[in-house]
Amino acid sequence: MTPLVLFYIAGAFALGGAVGVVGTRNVVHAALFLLVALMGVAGIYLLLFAEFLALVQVLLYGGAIIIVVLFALMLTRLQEFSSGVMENKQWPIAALVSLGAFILISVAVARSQGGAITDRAGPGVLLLGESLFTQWAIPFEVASVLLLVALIGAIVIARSGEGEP
Amino acid sequence: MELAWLAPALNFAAFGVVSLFGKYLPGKGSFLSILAIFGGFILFGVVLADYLGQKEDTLSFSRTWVELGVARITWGMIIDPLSVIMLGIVSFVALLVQVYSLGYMAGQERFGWYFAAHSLFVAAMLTLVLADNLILLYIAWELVGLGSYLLIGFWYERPSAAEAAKKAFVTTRIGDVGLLIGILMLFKATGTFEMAGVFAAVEAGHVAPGALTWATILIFAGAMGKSAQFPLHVWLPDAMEGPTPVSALIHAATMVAAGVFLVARAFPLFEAAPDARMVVAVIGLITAGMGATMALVMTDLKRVLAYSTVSHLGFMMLALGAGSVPAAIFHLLAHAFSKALLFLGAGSVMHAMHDETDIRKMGGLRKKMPITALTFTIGALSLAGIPPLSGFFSKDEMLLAVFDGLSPAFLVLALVIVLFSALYMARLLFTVFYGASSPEAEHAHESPSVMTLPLIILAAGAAVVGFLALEVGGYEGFGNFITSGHHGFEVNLLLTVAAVVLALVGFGLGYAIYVRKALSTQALMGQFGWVHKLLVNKYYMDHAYQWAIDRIVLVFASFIGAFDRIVVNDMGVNGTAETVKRSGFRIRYLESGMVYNYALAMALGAAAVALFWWLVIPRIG
Amino acid sequence: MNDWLLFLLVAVPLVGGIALMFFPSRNYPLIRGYSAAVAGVSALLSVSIFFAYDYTAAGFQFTNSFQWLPVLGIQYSLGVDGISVLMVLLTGIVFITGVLISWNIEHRPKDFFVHYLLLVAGVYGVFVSQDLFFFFFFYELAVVPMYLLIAVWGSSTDFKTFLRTKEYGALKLMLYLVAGSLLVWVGILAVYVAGQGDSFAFSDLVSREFTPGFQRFFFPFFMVGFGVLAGLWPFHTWSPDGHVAAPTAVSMVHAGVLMKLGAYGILRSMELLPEGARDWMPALIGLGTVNVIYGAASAMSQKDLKYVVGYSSVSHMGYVLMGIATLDALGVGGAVLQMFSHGVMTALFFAVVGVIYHNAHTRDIDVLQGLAKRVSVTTALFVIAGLTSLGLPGLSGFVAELLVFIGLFRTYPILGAIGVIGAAITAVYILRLLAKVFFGPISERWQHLHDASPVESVAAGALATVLIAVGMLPSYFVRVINSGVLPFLERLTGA
Amino acid sequence: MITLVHVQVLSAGLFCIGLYGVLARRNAVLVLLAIELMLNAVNVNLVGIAAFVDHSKFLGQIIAVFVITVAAAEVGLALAIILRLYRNKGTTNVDQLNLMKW
Repeated sequence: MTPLVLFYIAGAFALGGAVGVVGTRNVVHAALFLLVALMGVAGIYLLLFAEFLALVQVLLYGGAIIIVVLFALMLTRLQEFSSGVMENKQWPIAALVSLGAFILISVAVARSQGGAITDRAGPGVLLLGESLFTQWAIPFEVASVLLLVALIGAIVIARSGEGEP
Repeated sequence: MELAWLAPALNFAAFGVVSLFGKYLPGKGSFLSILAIFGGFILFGVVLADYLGQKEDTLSFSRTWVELGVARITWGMIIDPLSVIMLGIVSFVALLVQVYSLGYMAGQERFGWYFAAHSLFVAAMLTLVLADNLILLYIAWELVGLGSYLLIGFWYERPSAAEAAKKAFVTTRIGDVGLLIGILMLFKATGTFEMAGVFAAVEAGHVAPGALTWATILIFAGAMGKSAQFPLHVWLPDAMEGPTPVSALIHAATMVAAGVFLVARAFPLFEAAPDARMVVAVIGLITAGMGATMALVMTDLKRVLAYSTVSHLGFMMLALGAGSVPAAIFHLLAHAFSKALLFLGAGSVMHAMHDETDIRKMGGLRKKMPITALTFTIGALSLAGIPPLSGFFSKDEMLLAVFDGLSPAFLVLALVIVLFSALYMARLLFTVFYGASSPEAEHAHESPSVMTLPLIILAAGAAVVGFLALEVGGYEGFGNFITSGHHGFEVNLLLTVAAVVLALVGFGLGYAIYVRKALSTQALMGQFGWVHKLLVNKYYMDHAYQWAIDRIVLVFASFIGAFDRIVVNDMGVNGTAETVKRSGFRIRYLESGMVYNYALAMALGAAAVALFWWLVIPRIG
Repeated sequence: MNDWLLFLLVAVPLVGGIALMFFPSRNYPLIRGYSAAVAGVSALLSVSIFFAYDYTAAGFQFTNSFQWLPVLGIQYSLGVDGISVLMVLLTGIVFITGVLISWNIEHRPKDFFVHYLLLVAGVYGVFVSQDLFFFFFFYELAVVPMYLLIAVWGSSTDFKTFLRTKEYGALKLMLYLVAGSLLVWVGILAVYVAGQGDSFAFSDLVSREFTPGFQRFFFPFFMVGFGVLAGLWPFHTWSPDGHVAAPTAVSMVHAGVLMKLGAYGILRSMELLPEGARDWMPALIGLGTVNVIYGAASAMSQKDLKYVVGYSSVSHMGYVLMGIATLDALGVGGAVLQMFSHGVMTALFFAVVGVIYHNAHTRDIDVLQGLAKRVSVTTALFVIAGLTSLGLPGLSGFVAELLVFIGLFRTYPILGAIGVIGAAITAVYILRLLAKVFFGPISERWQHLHDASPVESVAAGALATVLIAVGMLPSYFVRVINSGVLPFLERLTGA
Repeated sequence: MITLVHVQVLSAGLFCIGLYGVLARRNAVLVLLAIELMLNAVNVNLVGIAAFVDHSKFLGQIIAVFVITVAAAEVGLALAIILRLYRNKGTTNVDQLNLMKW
């Protein structure tokens, strides 16, 4: 199978999952559709020589984020999510704007010189890890601090106050 | 001769000193004013003697006052027959009037201020007659107006006096607008304010005829204002609210003559613009006719004299329009003496009658105050044109000028006016001084000598100045003097006889009506009721002006005022603020609080920026 | 020494005002005396600058310059020419008389004088700055104290049909002046950037070439921006309302000096953008004509003394604008002299109106009547101001207006004629006012009215003396103006 | 062959679907999921650019790593906020949370 066919398959997963996310009425289904889309994206990563990112994508999104979302859904009342209109009043405009934006970006991309480039290449995980811990060490540490702060913040916000259920 | 500038300067100085320090001086400083004007009179003598000895046509000298770019404004004097004559008239009458005022104004509040204002007026008037350029003339012209304003409004506590002062200033100011515009038009055309330069340019034909005609008519507008010509004559009768000596000086002899003087001074312009001269003649005739007819019916002593003045000024303008400067100036001279005399006489009567001015309450005063009566009679006869008094000579010259210079219709009407002027003078004279003594006149008494002395001097003048017209021996006559020998007075016997006969008829008619009661005034009034009503109401011109001021000027002004407050301010300015406020109230509803609305706006904005960057920037960059 | 005169001129009221902040606020005589001393020194400085100015040598004199922010080309450079030196003199005169007129301020006099001194420092700064940045800076410095002075020490008046509070007047004035200054600031920045963006110095920018299109586009920013300040119709309404609300001394500075600042700004900006100015002059002269007639007609219909004087200022500023717009030596010279003359005259007007208001507690023309009987000094001073206003010869207004008229007749004769008619309308409303307020029988209510106090009489009398002196002997003033105006016009039309 | 255009169009598609989700959905959790889609679209783009044009070939991936990190933090916080909202307001519908208005 040529990479292009693989690309189309992965892209179909990604886009199909995405449509499912925004189309379904059931929130849990939406979360699962998101998982499908994310896996599609992971496939794309693989095709673009980003093995490490593909791995992170599967582990972090598939294993962590979706689970957290499902936990959150369980903590709120489920029946509210699966019934009634899930779109707000401006959804037609939103659809138009989205479509317009898509056309705009696509045309812009198609008119650019990027179409001629077919020469794909990747750095390999080794080089990525090296530079991440040398050249990008400080941003990396900052990101870890950010995660810590977000963690604490999430706990503080979500924790029950005095006398709350 | 160069000393002539001292005459106005002395009086300006007197004004300054008396107005500032008058209350610390003995006699409130009045003596300073009188000294100043006496100095002016002496200077007149000196200048006259010099002039006659020198035998030069004119002499002028000037000092620069303001110089900016091409415009040079100077203080300058011109000494020619016209200015010498005017210098004499002004200083002489002013001197007598001030002396008279010592008696008349005795005990008045603001006695010193009266003399200060008098000095200011005289100084301005002397500057006016001596000015050698149009701007200086205009300056003096305005200051004369100021002096008049201050003096008419001397008794400013009286609302009528305050009103009259305002009316006089505003009305003359309307004429002055024309004068200034005319002067500036001439400056634009000739590039100079010097009268000699302007006249030379006009004579050389450097000024377009159309512009010249308009400029000349506008200059005449100034003269119309000051000389109380129709339709700007309305201020003069009201100006009688001022003290009577003021009326004698300003509103009989000097300021009102300024217009005549101006036309005479600027006569080269009028000669070059025949249309403008025709305007002068027509306006003069209308004014003379209106003044004479209104003088027939007024019952206020001073107003009769005022309308008589209007009429005579109109006559002078008529003569100027006919092209005769000497006749007009000669009548100006004769009229100045006679009318100042009449006003001072009227003042003497009012002094005796406790400021009563209604002639119907007077009568038989001849016995109570003989000097006043005699001098008044001389003045009245002179103005009625009875020979051999001065008015006879001057009127004769004017009629001759009309005969020579204008169509016969003017002459016929002028003769009718001569008849009228004799009639109203007779009416005044007989009603006040002759006939039965009225009860109000019982306690009248002759005025003090400080007042009667000027009367006698003026009466003498009024009686004899007419003879100046005659050519006797080496003296070549007034006409030749004023025109430097170009235009002597002539005599047309037929015209003279006609004028005298008409004057006598008028006087006789007056005698018949008011002394012999051959004709009842009541019957006349009954017969010509509407005419009488028209005349008593001054041709309804005051009404018309009042209506115009109330309904047009003030309404326009309050319209603009309201427009400014309501449209410009409340709608424009506050409206802008209100619009911002209201639109803020409306626009805030765009802030729905719905987060996806904001997100949509963001998306649209981002798309707009992208489109702009992609489509617009490449084209304009 | 001469180089420092202008520096001192600005520094004395500025430092004086700041120092006054640290005075004890209860010691009224000290505060007054100190303020009068500062004003006196500054008036002496301005008089000496005026007479030390050498009119035979044209151009900017007493120049002095300090680098302030060289990166942007901003420097604190000072200098006066024949036009601004007259404005400096005017400011000095109005300054000292304003302090004297405010002698009896009872409400927080220290703060009043602090603001007043800062206001005057700003005005001085504008007239002597030769750098557009500082020009603008001082302009803004003048606006802020103005707002506070009106909002705190002003007076609110109920006109039956509408109400004018001091806060309204102050806010309106502030908004207008700031809006005007914004336009000016846009213009200044445009000129700065288009002129290579390396100098705010006036002398540098004048020599830069700007394209005709640029000039045409940006000149209106200056014209309208400064025009707002000069009372240009239809942006004039802040001025009468500001006067009605303002305390006496502020009205004096406002009408006497601040409005001149606008006309002065227009003159200066004409030099920056000569071609644009030439194209826009017909518009300016048209609006100036409207100012003259409209202001006079509005003044005629007013019932409040301050409104009358306020609208007459609008009318008289019309002559200034018309004169400037003639681009004729006589017209522009007359306009500059009119700026001076009107400044002194209107200061005198407001001083006298302030005295009347202080004593009678009303400015209503219908209520005041026959005052001349009781208050002769006040009356005499008001009459002098009124006669100047209607252009009576012998007083300064006549010379100025005459020169403007001559200039107009050389360029736009029809508008010149309208201008002359405007002067006649002025006569009508001034004389009506005199007849109503001062003449006629005095009513019972004013039998015990007080005349101006000695201090007030001296202050107003000094202003009247200036009016008479300039009216009698204008030649020195005209020569000084000439030395500024003629090179100005050469630069403007010779380009 | 896969070209950059393929990748970019895919990324655009994901992004715009996510955008629709953000703009059109009422439920806060669904909005959050749509945001995740958008973030992934960005990552796809970054990685694509890295693969095709970036000379060092890994800068885009590094930034994508950081994006994922931040996305994780964001999800955690956002879900905490949604829980909090649900407790306080009894709903997670964003159109009932319109306190921030006039």
